Amino acid sequence: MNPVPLQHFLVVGAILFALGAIGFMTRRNLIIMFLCAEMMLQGVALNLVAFARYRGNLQGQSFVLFIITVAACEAALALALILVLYKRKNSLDVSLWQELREESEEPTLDEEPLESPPETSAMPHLPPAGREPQKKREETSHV
Amino acid sequence: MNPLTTESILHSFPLIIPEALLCLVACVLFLGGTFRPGRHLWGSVAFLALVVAQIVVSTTPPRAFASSEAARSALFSAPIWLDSYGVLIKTLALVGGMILVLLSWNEIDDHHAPEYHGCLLTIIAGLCFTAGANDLVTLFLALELISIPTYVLLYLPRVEATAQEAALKYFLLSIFSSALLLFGFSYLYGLSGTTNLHGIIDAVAGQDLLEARVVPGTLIVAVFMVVAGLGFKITAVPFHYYAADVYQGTTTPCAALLAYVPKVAGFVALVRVLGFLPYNLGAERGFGPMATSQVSMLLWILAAVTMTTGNILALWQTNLKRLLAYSSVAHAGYMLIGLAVAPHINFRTGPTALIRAGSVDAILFYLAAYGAMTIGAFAVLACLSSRERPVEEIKDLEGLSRSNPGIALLLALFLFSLLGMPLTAGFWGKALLFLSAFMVESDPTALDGGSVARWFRILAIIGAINAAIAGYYYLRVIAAMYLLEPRPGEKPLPRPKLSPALVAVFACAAITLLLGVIPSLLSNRAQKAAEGKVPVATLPVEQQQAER
Amino acid sequence: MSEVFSYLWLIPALPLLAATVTAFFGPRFLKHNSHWPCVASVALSALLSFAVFFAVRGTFHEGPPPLGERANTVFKTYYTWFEAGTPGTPDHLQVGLTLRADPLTAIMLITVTFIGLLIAIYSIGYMHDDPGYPRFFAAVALFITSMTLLVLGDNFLVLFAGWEGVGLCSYLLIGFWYSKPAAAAAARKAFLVTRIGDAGMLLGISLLWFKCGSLQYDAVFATLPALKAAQATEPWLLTAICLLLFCGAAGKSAQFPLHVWLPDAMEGPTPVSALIHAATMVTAGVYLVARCTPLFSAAPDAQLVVACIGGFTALLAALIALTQTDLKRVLAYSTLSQLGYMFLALGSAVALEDGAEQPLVILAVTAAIFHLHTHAFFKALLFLSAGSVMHAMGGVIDMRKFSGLKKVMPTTRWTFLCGAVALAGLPIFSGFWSKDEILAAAYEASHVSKPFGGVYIVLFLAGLITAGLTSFYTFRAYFMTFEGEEKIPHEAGHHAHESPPVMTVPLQILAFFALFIGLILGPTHLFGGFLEKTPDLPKTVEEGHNWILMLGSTLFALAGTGLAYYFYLLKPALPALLATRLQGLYQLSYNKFYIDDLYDFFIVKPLVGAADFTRIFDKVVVDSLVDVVGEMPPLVGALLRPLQNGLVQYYAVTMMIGLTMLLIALARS
Amino acid sequence: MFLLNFLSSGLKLVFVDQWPLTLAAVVGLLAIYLLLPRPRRLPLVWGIAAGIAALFAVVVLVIPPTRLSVEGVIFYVCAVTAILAGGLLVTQRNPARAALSFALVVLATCGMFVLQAAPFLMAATIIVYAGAIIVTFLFVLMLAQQEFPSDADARSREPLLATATGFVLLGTLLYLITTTYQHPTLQSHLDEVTAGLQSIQTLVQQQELGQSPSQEDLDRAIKENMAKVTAFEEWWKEQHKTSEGDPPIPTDPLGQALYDAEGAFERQKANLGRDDVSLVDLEAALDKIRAAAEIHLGTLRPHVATSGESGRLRPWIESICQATTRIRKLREGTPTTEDRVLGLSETKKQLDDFQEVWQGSVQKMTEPNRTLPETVRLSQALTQARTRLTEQLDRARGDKPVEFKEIESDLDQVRTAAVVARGTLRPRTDFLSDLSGPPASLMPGEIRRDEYGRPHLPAQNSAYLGRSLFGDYLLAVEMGGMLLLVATVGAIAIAYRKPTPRATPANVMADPAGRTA
Repeated sequence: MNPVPLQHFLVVGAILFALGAIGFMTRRNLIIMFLCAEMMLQGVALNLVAFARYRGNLQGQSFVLFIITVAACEAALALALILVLYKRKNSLDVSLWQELREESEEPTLDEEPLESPPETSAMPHLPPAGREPQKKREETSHV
Repeated sequence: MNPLTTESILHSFPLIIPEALLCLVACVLFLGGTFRPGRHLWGSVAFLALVVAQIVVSTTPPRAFASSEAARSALFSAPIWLDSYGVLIKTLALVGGMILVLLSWNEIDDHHAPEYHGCLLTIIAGLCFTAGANDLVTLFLALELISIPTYVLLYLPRVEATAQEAALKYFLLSIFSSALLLFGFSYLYGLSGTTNLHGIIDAVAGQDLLEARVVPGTLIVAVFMVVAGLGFKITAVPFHYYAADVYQGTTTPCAALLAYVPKVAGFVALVRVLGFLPYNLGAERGFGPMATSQVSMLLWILAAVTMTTGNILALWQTNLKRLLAYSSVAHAGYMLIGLAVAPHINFRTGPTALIRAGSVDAILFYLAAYGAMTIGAFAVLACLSSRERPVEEIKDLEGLSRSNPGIALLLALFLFSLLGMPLTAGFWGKALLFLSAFMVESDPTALDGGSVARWFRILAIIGAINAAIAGYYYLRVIAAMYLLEPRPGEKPLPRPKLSPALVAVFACAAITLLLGVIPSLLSNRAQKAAEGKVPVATLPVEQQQAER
Repeated sequence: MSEVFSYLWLIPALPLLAATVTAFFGPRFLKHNSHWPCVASVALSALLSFAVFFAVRGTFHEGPPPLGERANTVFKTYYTWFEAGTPGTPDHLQVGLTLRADPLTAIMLITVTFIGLLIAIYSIGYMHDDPGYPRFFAAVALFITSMTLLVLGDNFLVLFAGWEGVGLCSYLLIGFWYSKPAAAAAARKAFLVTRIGDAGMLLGISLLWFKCGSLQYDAVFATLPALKAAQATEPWLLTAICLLLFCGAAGKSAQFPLHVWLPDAMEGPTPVSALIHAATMVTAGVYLVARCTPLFSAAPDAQLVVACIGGFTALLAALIALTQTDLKRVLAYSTLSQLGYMFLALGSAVALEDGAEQPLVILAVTAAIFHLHTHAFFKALLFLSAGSVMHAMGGVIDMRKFSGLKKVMPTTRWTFLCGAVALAGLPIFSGFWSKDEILAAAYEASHVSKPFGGVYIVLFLAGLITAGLTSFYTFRAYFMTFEGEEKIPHEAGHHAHESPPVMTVPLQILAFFALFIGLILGPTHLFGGFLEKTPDLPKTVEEGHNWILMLGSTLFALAGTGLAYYFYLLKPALPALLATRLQGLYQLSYNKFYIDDLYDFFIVKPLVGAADFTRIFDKVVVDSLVDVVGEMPPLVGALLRPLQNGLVQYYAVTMMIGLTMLLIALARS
Repeated sequence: MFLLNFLSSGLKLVFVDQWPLTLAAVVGLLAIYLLLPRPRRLPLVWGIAAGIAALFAVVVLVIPPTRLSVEGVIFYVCAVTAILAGGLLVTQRNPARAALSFALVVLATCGMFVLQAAPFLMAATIIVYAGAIIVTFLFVLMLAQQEFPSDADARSREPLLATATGFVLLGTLLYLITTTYQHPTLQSHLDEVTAGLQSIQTLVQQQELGQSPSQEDLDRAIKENMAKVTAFEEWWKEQHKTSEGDPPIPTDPLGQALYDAEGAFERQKANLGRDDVSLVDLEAALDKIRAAAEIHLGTLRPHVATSGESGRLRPWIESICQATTRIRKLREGTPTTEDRVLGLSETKKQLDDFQEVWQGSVQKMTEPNRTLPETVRLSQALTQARTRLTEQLDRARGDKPVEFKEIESDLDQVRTAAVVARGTLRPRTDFLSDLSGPPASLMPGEIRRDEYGRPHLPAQNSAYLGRSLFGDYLLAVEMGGMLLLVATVGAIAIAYRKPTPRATPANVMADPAGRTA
C-alpha cells in the first residue's frame, strides 16, 4: 500500500547519523569534524520528517526548523573558534590540541612522518588535489 | 481548535517572566557593552537582574486555572509546565547564578565584562527554562541556551593555548553529544507522535508494555540516546572525559559554572524526560518493563561505574582543578543512584515518610548541596590564586592553615562536605540518596522476582565504599593545608581581600553549613515538591487546591 | 541536683569553646598559655560529669517509672535536626540533637573527662617546648567534645557525628608531628582503616533507619519485637544489622582484622596515645556494642562473632606483645589485647532463651564496661609513665637501650609498677576484679549458649591464657625498664632525671585509681548496681564471686609475673642467650641446661615461636592485605588513566563505545 | 552460563537471523576503513568496490524496494546519493571537496524531505545550509589553505576502532529499527482489523441502546471480520515459523490475541442462528489484537489505555441486561417468595457493584469537579433504581406483591444512561493544538489518510507549519531568536577579541603570547 515505508527513511537517517559519527571520530580536520557533526543532525532531521509524515502531524517538521536554527548558531561559533585556533597553531589539525591530559600520559604523536608517496601512487587515474605537492609547487613556480 | 489549548499556550507566557527578564537584561548588556566597558557596572546589573528574577519566582503564586479541564489541557499542550519542583530548580539556578556572578566579578576584565555577564545570564535563563520545559523542542532549546553561551564563556576570559584547547574540546564534544540527544528525541517523537513531554510519557506508560512483553526497539534507542546525550552534561562515565581537561584549562569561575549548571540541567532534563515525576502512574499504569529492566539497569550501571571511576581517577590527581573535576564526576554517580532508584520507589508508599522522599527530591537536595560545596571549593581557589602565586597544584596549598587560617577552614569545610562528614550538607545529601537505595523493597510480584531490592542494596554499598575511597583524596588536600609547613623559599599565599568572590565563598559556606545543620530547610520543600508532582491521568494536585 | 541536667549540653560545649578559642587565638595570643582554655574547660566538664553521675543516681526509681518517662534516664532535646512527614502519624520521623543521661553515659563521661583532664595537665609538661603547642590543645579539646557528644547522644546520628569527630581528631593528633613521614603515614592509615569500618556502620545505621523508622535508641529497641518477628522472613536481618554496627566498632576499637592502625598510631605524642589510643577513643566501639546490647542479645550469631573476634584479638595481641622491644608498642598491643577482652565479654552476653531475668547479659556487659573503666585508668597511667620515661630518655623508647631506671626516676617507677600490677591482674588490684568478671562471663556463656557452648569454652581458655601472657609481658616491660643494671642511652644526655611535678602529680593520682578503683567498685557491687539501672539492660540478680575461677586466673597471673621475674631479673642473660642459644648451650651446666632446655623447648620456644608467627602473620598477611585493599583503587586508576590522553577524538570514540556496549548489553535482555 | 547463553544467542542473532544487516555493516565497515585517509593505504579501488557492495547490500537487503513507483525511484536516488556523499565526506582528503559532499548530502536529504511532504523544510534547509554554512566554510577553507597534505587531512585518528564502533552502533540501530518498523503488511492487517473493530462497535452500541441489530448485519460483520482475522493469523504464523513447527498455542501476545480472536469468532458464529450473539466478546478480541499489534509497530498513542476504561464497563452493562432478563422472567413466571427475594437481592447486588465500578472509572477518567449531564443522568437513574429495589425487597420479604414492571423500566433507564455516559469516558485532551496537525491521541481509524493509506498532511502544509510555529511553538521561536543573538554576539566576541589593558586584574591570567591580534 505504502510505496516507501517509514523504515526506509529511518534506515537512511541512521546511516547518515552513523557516518557522521564515524567521521567525527576519525577525521582530524576541524572543519570536517564539524561538517560530520552537522551530518549527524541531517540524519536526525530526516528521522523527524519521516515520523511527522507517519504520524500525520507537523510537530516533527517544526522541530527540524529549530534544529536548523541551532545548527546555524553552532556554525557561527564554530567558524569564529576555528579561525582563532587556526591563527594560534597555523593548522586545522585537532590532534595538536592535547596539552590538557593526565600528567602521566605521554603526548600522542604520529608514528611516522608524513611523506608524500610520489612514485607508488595508489590510483594514478584519480589524482586527488593536494596529493602530489611537488607538481603543485612547480605550478606555482611557473606563475 | 480547542480554545482551551490556545489559552494554555498563551498562559504559559506569564510563567517565564523571570527568564524573559534575564534574556532582556542580557540583550541590554550585549548592547550596552559596546558603549561602556566596566565590570562593576555590568556585574551589578547582572546581579540585580538575578535578584529581581528570584523575587519574581518566589512571589509568583502557583498558576491557577479556570477549570480542571484547562489544567489538563495545559499539561498536555503548553510548552511550559511549572510545578513546584520546577520552581525549586529555578531557585537553585538563580541563587547559583548570583554566586557565579560574584565569583567571576574580578576574573573578567572591564572590556569583556558585558558579554561575559550577558552570556552568564542567558545560561541561567536557559537553566530556568529547562526547569519548566514541557516540550521536547522547548527542552532542547533550553539546553542549547545553556551550551551555546558556555562556549563563549569558556573562551572569553583567557586566551592562552590551554584555555583555547578547553573551549575547543568542550565545543566539539558538546555538539557531538547534542546530536546524540537529538537522535533520541527524534525517536521519542516518532514513538508517541507528539513533542509534548507529558504526552510522550503518557504514551509510553499508557501501553501495557509489561503485559505485551514487547518493548519497541526504537524506545530503547530513544532512551539510551537521551541518557547518553544528557550523560555528557552530568559527566556520567563514559561521557565524562572532557571534564578534567576542560576544568583544568579554563578559569576557575568557568570551571565552577561547568561543574554546576550543566549538571543541574542534565539531571532535571533526565527527570523530566524519563518521566519519573508522575509518581501516581501506579502499578497498573506502570512504566512497563522499561522501568523494571532496561532503564534502571542502564542507570544502575552508569551510577556504579561513574562514582567508582570518578573517585579512582581522582586519587591520582595533583592538580586541584582536575581533582575537583573527577570529584564532580563521582558526585554525578551518587546522584545517578537516585535516578536509578526513582522508578522503583514511586510505586509504593512505605512505612516511613522518607520513602516517598526517596529519590527525586534526594537528587534535588543533593544538587543544592553539591552546588554549594563545589562552587565553594572552586571559589576558594579563585580567591587564593593570583598572578604571582597561582594555585594549581595541591602542593601550592601547603601550610595554608598557617598563612591563611580562615580561608583554610572554609576550604576544609567544603572538602569535608564533599567527603560527606556529618553536620555538612554533603552528609545529608549522601544519606538521603543511599537511604533511598535501601528503601527499595523487594516485591516478589515484580517481573524480576524481587531481585531489584538486592541490586539496589548492592548499589548503596558500592556508594558507601566509594565514599570511603573519596576520603583519601580530599584528605590529601586537607593534610596539605593543615599538616604541612609552607615550603621554604616560597612566598606564603596572600590573604584575599574582601571581594565579591570572597562573598561568594561565604555564601557557599553558609549554605553548606545551613543545609548540614538544618537539612529540613530544603528537604521538606523538596519532598513536598516531589509529592506535589503532576500525575498524568488525574487532575493535578496543586491545581485542585488552587480551584478550592 | 537534677537541675544539672539542664546544663548537659555544656559538657561537650565547653571543650568546643576551648578548642575554638585555642585554634583562633592560640598561635598569636595565648602561645605558651594555650593549655589554659583546654584544661579549664575539661575540668569544668569533668565536674559536670560527676554532677551528672550523682544526679543520675538521684533519678533512680524503684518500681515502674512515672507515666510517660523512661526509667533512670534524662533526655534533653536541644534542636530538631531533621524532620519528615506529618507529626502524629507513623510516617513521622524526627532526628534531633538530643542528649541523654543514664548510668552508662555517666560512667563513660567520667572516664572520658576525668582521665582527659589528668592527661591534659600532664601534657602541659610533656609538650612544653613543642612548636605546635596551641594546635595540640585545640585538638585535644575538640577530641573531648566529640567523645562526650558520642556518649551523650540519644540517637545513632548524634553518635555518628561524634564518631566521625573523634576519628578526625585522631587523624590530626596521630599526624601531629607531620614532618615525620611515619607519622603522616600512620595518620592516614588510621583514618582509612577506621573509615572502612565506618562505611559498614553507616550501612548498619541505614538499615536500622529503614527497618525501625527511627534512630533514637529507645525507639529502635522498642521495635525489637517487630524485628524479631521479621526474622521469620528475613533471618539475616538482625545479624546483619549487628554485624554492620560491629564493623564500625571493630574499626574504631581496633579489633582484628582492622587493628593494624593502632600500633602504628604510636607515632603520635605519648599523651595522645594515652588519651585516645588507650583510654577513651578506642573504647567507643565497646560503648556502641554495649549500648546496643538489646540488639545484640537478640542476635546470638552476631554475638558469637563479636566474642570470637574479641577473644582472638586478645590472644593474638598478647602473643605479639611478648617480643616487642619498643615500650610503647608493648603497651599498644596490650591495649589491643584488653579491648579484645572487652569484646569477648560483650560477645558473651548471651540471652537466655526464656525467662525475664537475664543474669548473664548484665554480668557480661557490666564486666565489659567495668574493665573499660579500670583499663582506662591503668592504661593511661602506663602510657603516661612510659611517656615520662621517654621524656627523660630523650625520646628513646627501645627497652634494650635502657634499664634499671628505678634510681633515676623513682616516682615514675612506682607509678608504672602500680599500672603494671593492675594490668597484670594481680589480686586485689583493679585489673584483677574486672578481668575476673570477664572470664566469669565467658565461662557462664559456655553453659548458657546452647549451640555454641564449646566455642565459648575455647574462648574462655584463650582468655585465661591471655591473662597469663598479659602479666608476663607487663612485668617483662617493667623489669627491663626499671630493674636491673642501670643503663642510660646517650641520647638522654645529662638530662636523665625525674619529670617535673606537673607530669608526676597526674601520674600519682592515676596510680591511686589504678590500684584501688577495682577494689572500691567491684566486690562492693557498686559498679554493677549502678550500671544495671541503665534502661534496656536487664536487671541483675545478686551473685557471688566464682572463687575457683578467681583462683585460677590469679594463678595464671602470678605465674606470668614469676616467669617474667625469673627471666628478666634472675636470669637477665637468658633472653639474650635464647637468641644465641646454639653457641652458648654447652657452657651451661648439665642440670641447669636440662631444665632450661626443657623449659625452653616446651614453654619458651613455642611461646616465642607463636609470638614470632603471630607478629609475622600480622605484619605480612594482615597488614599487607589491608595495604593491598588500600592500593587497589590507585592500581585501577593507573589502568584508567591512559584513557584520558588529551585527544578529543579519543574521548568521542570512548563515548560511542560506551553507548554501544550498553545498548547491545541491555537491548536484548 | 548466563554469559554463554547470551553469547550464543547473540551470535545466532547476528550471523543467522540478521545476516543481511551484518553483511551490510561489515562490508560498509571495510569500505570506510579502507578509504579513510592515512599515510599508506591500500589502493582506493578496494575501498570503492567495498563501498559499492555495501551500498548494494543496504539497498537490496536492508531496504528492499516493494513496488517501484515514481516516488520510490526518487527515494532511492536520493538515498543512494545521500549515503554516497556522506561516505565521501568522511573519507575525502581534500576539505573543500568534503564541504561540497556535505552540500550534496544536504541536497539529497532535501529531496527526501519533499517526498515526505515537507517542501518548506526543503527550502529552509537548502537556504540555511547551502546558502550560509557551506559558503562560510569555503571561506574558512580559503583561509586555511594548505600547500602540502597536512596531518589534519592525510591521517585519521584510530581508524579501525572508530569505524568498528560506528558500524556496530549502526548495526544495532538498524536491527532495532527494522525489528520495530519492518511490518508494512502488519500495518495493513492492523488497518483492516481497526476498520472491523469500528463496524462491530457500531453494532454493539445499537445493541446496548436496546435496538437489536438485524440478523444479516450480524452475519456479515462476523463473517467479514473472521476472514480478516484468519488472514492476519496466517500471515503471522508465516512470519514466526520455526524449524520445529508451530507450537499449538502461540506464546507471543499478538499471536495469542489472534488465536483467542479466532476462537471468539468460532463461538459467536455458532451462536449466530440463536439470539444470543455476544458482540462484546468480539469487540474485546479485536481490541486486544489492535493493542498488541500497535506495540509491535512502535506506535504508541497517548491515552489509548485510558480510553480502554469505557471498554472495561462493557461486561457490567451486560450484567444489567441480564438483570433485566431475570426480572422479566420473575414477572412473567410464578415465582415463590424465596425466588423473588433471591432474584431481587441479586439484582440489587449487581447494581451496587456496577455503581462502584462506574464511580471508579469516573474518578480515573474525569476530574472530580467536572459534572456532565450524562453522568448526572446515570447517577439519578441508579439512585432511583436502587431505592426502588430496596423498597421492593422489603415487600418481597413481607410476601407482598412486587412491582416488577417498574423495576424493569428502572433498569432499562439505568442501562440506557450507562451506555450514553460510557461515551463520555473518552479522553478529551489534545496534544498541542490542532495547529500542528491532528493530535497524537487520535485513534488510528480517525486519522484522515491519503490513497496510499498514509496520514493526510494538509495540502498547504507550509502555511500550517507557519501556524504551528506561531501557535504551539511561539515560545520556542523566541528562544531560537535569543540563541541566534547570543551566538552572533559570541562569535563576534571570540573572533574580534578586544585588546585588554594590562592594568586590570583580569589580566592576571592572560599571557601576552596568547593574545590574538
